[in-house]
Amino acid sequence: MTAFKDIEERLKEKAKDLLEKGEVECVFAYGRGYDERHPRPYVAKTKEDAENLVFNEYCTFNLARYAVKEPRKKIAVAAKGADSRALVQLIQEGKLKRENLVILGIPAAGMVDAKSGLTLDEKTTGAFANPVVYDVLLGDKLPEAKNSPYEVLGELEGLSGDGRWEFWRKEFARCLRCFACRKACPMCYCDPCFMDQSRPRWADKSPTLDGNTMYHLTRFYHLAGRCVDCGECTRACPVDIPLYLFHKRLAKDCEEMFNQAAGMKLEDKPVLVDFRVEDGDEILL
Amino acid sequence: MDFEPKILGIACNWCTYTGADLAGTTRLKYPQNIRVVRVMCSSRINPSFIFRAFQLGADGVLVGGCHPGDCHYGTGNMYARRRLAITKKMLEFAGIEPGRFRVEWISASEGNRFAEVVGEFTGQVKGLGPQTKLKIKTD
Amino acid sequence: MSRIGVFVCHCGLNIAKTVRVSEVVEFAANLPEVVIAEEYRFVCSTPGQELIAGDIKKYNLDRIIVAACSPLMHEKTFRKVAEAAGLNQYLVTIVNIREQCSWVTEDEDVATKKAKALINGAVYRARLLAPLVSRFIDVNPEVVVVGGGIAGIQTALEIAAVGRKVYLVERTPTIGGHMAQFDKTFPTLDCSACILTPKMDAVLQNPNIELLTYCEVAEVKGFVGNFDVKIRQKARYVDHAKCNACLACVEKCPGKGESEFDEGLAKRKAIYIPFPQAVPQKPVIDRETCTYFIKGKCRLCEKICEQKAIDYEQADSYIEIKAGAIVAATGYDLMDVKPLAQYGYGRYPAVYHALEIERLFNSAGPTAGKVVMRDGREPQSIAILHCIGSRDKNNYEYCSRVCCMYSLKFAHLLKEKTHGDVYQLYIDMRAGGKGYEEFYSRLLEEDVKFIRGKAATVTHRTKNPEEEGKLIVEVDDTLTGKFARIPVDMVVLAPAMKPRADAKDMARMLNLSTDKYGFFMEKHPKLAPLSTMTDGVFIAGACQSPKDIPDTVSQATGAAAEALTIVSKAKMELEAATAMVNAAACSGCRNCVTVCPYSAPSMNEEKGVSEINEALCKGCGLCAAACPTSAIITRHFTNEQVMAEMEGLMEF
Amino acid sequence: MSSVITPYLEMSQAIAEAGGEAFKKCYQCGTCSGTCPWTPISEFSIRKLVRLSQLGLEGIEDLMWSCSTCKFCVDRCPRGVEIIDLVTSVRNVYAGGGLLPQTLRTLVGSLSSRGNPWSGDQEKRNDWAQGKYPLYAEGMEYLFFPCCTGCYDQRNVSVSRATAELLTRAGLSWGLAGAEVNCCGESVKKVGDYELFDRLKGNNAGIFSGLKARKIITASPHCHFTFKNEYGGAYEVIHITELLAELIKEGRLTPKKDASGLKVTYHDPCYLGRHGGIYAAPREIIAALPGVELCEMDRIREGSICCGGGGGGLWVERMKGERLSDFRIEEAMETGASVITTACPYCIAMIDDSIRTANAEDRIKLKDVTEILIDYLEE
Repeated sequence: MTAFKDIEERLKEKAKDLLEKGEVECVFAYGRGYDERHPRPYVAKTKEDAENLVFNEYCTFNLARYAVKEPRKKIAVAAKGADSRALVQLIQEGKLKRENLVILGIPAAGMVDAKSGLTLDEKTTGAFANPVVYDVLLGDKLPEAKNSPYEVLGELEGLSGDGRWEFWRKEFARCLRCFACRKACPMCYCDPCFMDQSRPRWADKSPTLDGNTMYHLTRFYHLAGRCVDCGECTRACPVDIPLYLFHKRLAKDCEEMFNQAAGMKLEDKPVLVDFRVEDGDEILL
Repeated sequence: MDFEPKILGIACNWCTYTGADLAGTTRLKYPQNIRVVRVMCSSRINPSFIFRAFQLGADGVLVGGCHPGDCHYGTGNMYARRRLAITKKMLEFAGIEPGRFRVEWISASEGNRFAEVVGEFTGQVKGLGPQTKLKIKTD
Repeated sequence: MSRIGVFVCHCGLNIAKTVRVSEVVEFAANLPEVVIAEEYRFVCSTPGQELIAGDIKKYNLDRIIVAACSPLMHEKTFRKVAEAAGLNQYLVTIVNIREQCSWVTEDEDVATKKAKALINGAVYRARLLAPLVSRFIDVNPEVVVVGGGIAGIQTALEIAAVGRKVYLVERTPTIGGHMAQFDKTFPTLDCSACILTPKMDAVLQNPNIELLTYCEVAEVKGFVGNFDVKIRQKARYVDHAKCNACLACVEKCPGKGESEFDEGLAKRKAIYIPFPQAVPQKPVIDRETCTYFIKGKCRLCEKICEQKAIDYEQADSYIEIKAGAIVAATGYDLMDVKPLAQYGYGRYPAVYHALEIERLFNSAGPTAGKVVMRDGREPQSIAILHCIGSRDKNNYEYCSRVCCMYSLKFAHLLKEKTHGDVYQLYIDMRAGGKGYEEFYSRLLEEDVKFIRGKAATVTHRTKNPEEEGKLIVEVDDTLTGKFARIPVDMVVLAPAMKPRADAKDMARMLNLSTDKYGFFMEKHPKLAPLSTMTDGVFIAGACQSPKDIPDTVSQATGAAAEALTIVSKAKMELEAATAMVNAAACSGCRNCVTVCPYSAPSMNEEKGVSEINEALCKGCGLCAAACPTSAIITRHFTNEQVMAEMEGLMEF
Repeated sequence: MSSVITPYLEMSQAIAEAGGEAFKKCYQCGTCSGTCPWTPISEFSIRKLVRLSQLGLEGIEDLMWSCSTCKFCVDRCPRGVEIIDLVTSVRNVYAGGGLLPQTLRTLVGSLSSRGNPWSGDQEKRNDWAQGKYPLYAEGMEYLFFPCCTGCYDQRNVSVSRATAELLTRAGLSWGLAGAEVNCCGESVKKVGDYELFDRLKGNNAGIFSGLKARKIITASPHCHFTFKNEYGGAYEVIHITELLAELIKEGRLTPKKDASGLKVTYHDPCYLGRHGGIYAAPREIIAALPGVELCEMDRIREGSICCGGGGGGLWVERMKGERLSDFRIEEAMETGASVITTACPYCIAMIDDSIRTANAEDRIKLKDVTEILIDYLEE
């Protein structure tokens, strides 16, 4: 495994090179925050800026979130496994163009959520160690996780229906409707979001259990077959709602029913705007 | 008094709604807990409609469309099938009894099938009792 | 605040027997925004309609709800009533309290309660309804017919006959199609050319038909009434405007190619017309076989041409046409039988396929109508093998429909021309058609040998001196259960008719669906056999399924009528309950663009939002449910309207 | 047979339930019987068998043992009727009723008691190898499974030896299946004894998985077919000709001896060709002999004619003039070839017998592809 420090060096080098040659207008990567544990997303526009780039285990942000706002510019994006899947998914959805992107792939294992101290792996989120699509790879490829990213669902799936509802009811009830989840999510690029609509008004404006439930269920649905399991929503949540569990479960369902995982292949179509005649009715049972 | 569930039906205009009419024309009897909303195609159904229906107090939701391959609009029900399959999985994972939601392909000539499905489904929902989890608490 | 009128129908006793109508009316009258609730024995009757019309005026109603039979029954009736009374027809709501209420229960309480719930739902929804205006668009008066075989010719002539302009697009240098290759037609044995060439000539003479030969459809855009069709005129290297059809060039040309029209049984020149009666009579140069194009030297045709019509520099050009309707009549291909090695086609020169033998029969064909084989012999015994590739899971599962009859025709002609022994090897003799069974019966009397069994193998492996020099057809004669070896001089195969090799490309251009083989799909197999899922595009002939000439001509005439129903109108009414995009709420996710089967939504790349072409929209709502931001409004079935109805229904 | 028939639908149903259901699709066109190599030389009509099954009529029992399951008719059938499944299910239904012919009883009896069809002693299964070759052990790359016929039938033993020698000379890591394995069961399945087949399969499959076999080389296309399609184990099944062709391509086996003037023809075994889809490999092996001329017969590859040994045919006595291999050697000799090669123990046994009964030994020699390869391997 390539050391984070080496990745950082290569990231700087590559960014400088791209900016100097004018191959991209800017490089989306990470810069220093108020301390080591809190790097921040950083956009390098000049080769001097590139000197400010950092990379360490706390660089958990999914920069696809920022890239999606620049569909027309030629940009470079630093992308770990899940981040690259987000880019692929956004390309599938026509939100980004492959030819406008230089993907700086970062194989990364042992990333750490600064807030919880948890390692990002198949038990939490961002199970993919290696980028699925990239132009440059800034480190050596890593072995992929051996365990299924869905094993973590076992506990919740083992509960009775009532038990699961109790679990989610409590979680939804705590939601402050701050929308940090959707702000952090690279796939939540809708502007406006359905929740901002007044016609129809899908839920009360103030955080009530019923409105929160509607918001989260609908958002989960909108991300079904699109969520790349980067975990940004969950890390962003100020009250620690484990949103990733629901997303994971729908990802698992999509893989089982439609044989497709989000953001894996450029030529795929998102599963819910696609169909196969042979899908079969058993999926409805 | 016995629990009489409220069941929302959402039926496509060309097949299931017409099939439901046929059930009437042939004077078939089935439980009247169902109230049917007519839409042009099962692909019009937004999964949020289903969540909404449960919030509005539906104890069960039955969606009807044309048989795959017979959609009036060609492929609408193919998309609907995927969407509604996800919806079903979502309800289940959220802890809502999956038996409260059912999708059936019923053609315009299957009046008896409509009556049969409604009968079966009503019985099933009755067995599950009132749906209180998603229903909006007014008090 | 809206002003709603509710009318509850007794439908004699159909409703009133189980629904307590007065109670329902009282209930309805007390619902918010309901101004008046009335009941009547038969609301659909003239007095019933007058009651509604009267109340609309009297109470200044802006919404009406009719609780009666199914909307599929009388929605149109009540919409007309409303329009006549000055109320927009889309402000009428029908509540189905008969088919889905009074007829499906015997319990009065239950039926009455359900009727109330249904009316409550309707009231909730009605408040949110909006008037919709039917819009009209101009219709291009012209028609494009693709394919110049008998189907296309017939369609073009019929349309031109009523004075409409037709563009007839044909990809080869002449019209006429497969029918022009035939000698006789079953079951009447009329000479094919005698009935076809007058029609070809009529096309040429008709001022309403613009004939575009050696042309291909390159692109189709737009929608019913407003198609933009781009046609590629392939380079002919002969300026047809100058050419006077003297054909001196053809005579002098030293180049030689295989005649496509004669199925490779004869040669043609490099500058050529496919056959003497070709329409137009003006030649084209085939680059592949032209000495000048191959070697850079020759130009004999140029030298001989007094009109200076030869133009080696000519390039493909494009013609843009506006059309109101399109008819696809692109025909079929004969299956390539070479891969079916057991029948020996391509291995034994004495094995022929159906179109080849047609050319041998034809007096204008390569043998001047004599049945002479490739080795110069006249066959004294011939086996005709049915179902080659048809009714066959390994190839084409369908019956090609015409082979039984043309095989009978071949048998007749072979008998007549060679006086030899003719065998028919068939599975089932399918002679359903006017005069067909009689024709079969006639052939039985003509001493043709019918063997019920599908030929298994054609081989040269002889077993005794009598078989020497012959081809042996091996078959289980299923009627005796005996294995038969039939020594013959000639074998004729009846291969499957299949879709054109490029049918899928054509389907994509015209937005047609195809069946699993590639034949164009009709909108409905029984009730709309000439229409397709794309409004304004019609199909005729063998591009839809294998077909004989009578059926093809009937379809072609029908397709002409279908096309005329569109182009005979100056304006066309569009579906009013269509979808639209609220641009402010669109996030540009493209879901709608991806899912719509009618290509109604498209992305405005500049604005980053999608737009719906309402002329293409059928109002199914597929896009609206795919829209994550609720930016798509499906008129008459908006999110709010549907959910309001749900709310009303769930209250009781 | 009575001239009046009454459909006996219970029998038809029983045949369908035994796996012959596809007969329902048949429209009696006669492609199968017109294609079947038995039709011209015997009273057997596969079409009639299908027809009788459709109606459950008697008379079927007189027809059912002729089919050698060569798959020619199945490939040609325009309705997609799985005729071999039908034949085996008819046999299953009737053999269950005790209608097994005497010769097949010997086959079934030997398989049941000794695990091989040749009444050979189980412990002598590997005697042919004379102790020269190792037994398969975990970690080896290939497990070689010589057909029972290659172990016990004298003519075929020499084929097994040639094969073993080639594997050794190519320097492969390989071992023999131990004496505890039994017949793959292909023939007995086709004879309709599903139960015995399952038993044989169970024993072999257990041994293979115990040995953790990864790649199994079969000498017989019948074993190849069965391991691949009926066993469903997690190993790769390779026919010896595929492997040899590959080894020649890689240069690990190079025939050097001059074969100029040698005219060879090749008979496609049905289970290697139509059942296994392998046509090129054996021809590539022959073509590798320096200077050899391959003289093809008229009916080859997908259109090859069966030797008659499949589907239990090896154990069925047939009248002279009703033996397919007799016709096959005539066809081979017509090509001018002096050697007929093939790649299946059953074909070897059948053709060897035909050459001897026709006293044609001086006109044509029979060689397995492995044998001819080893003959020309070194100068």
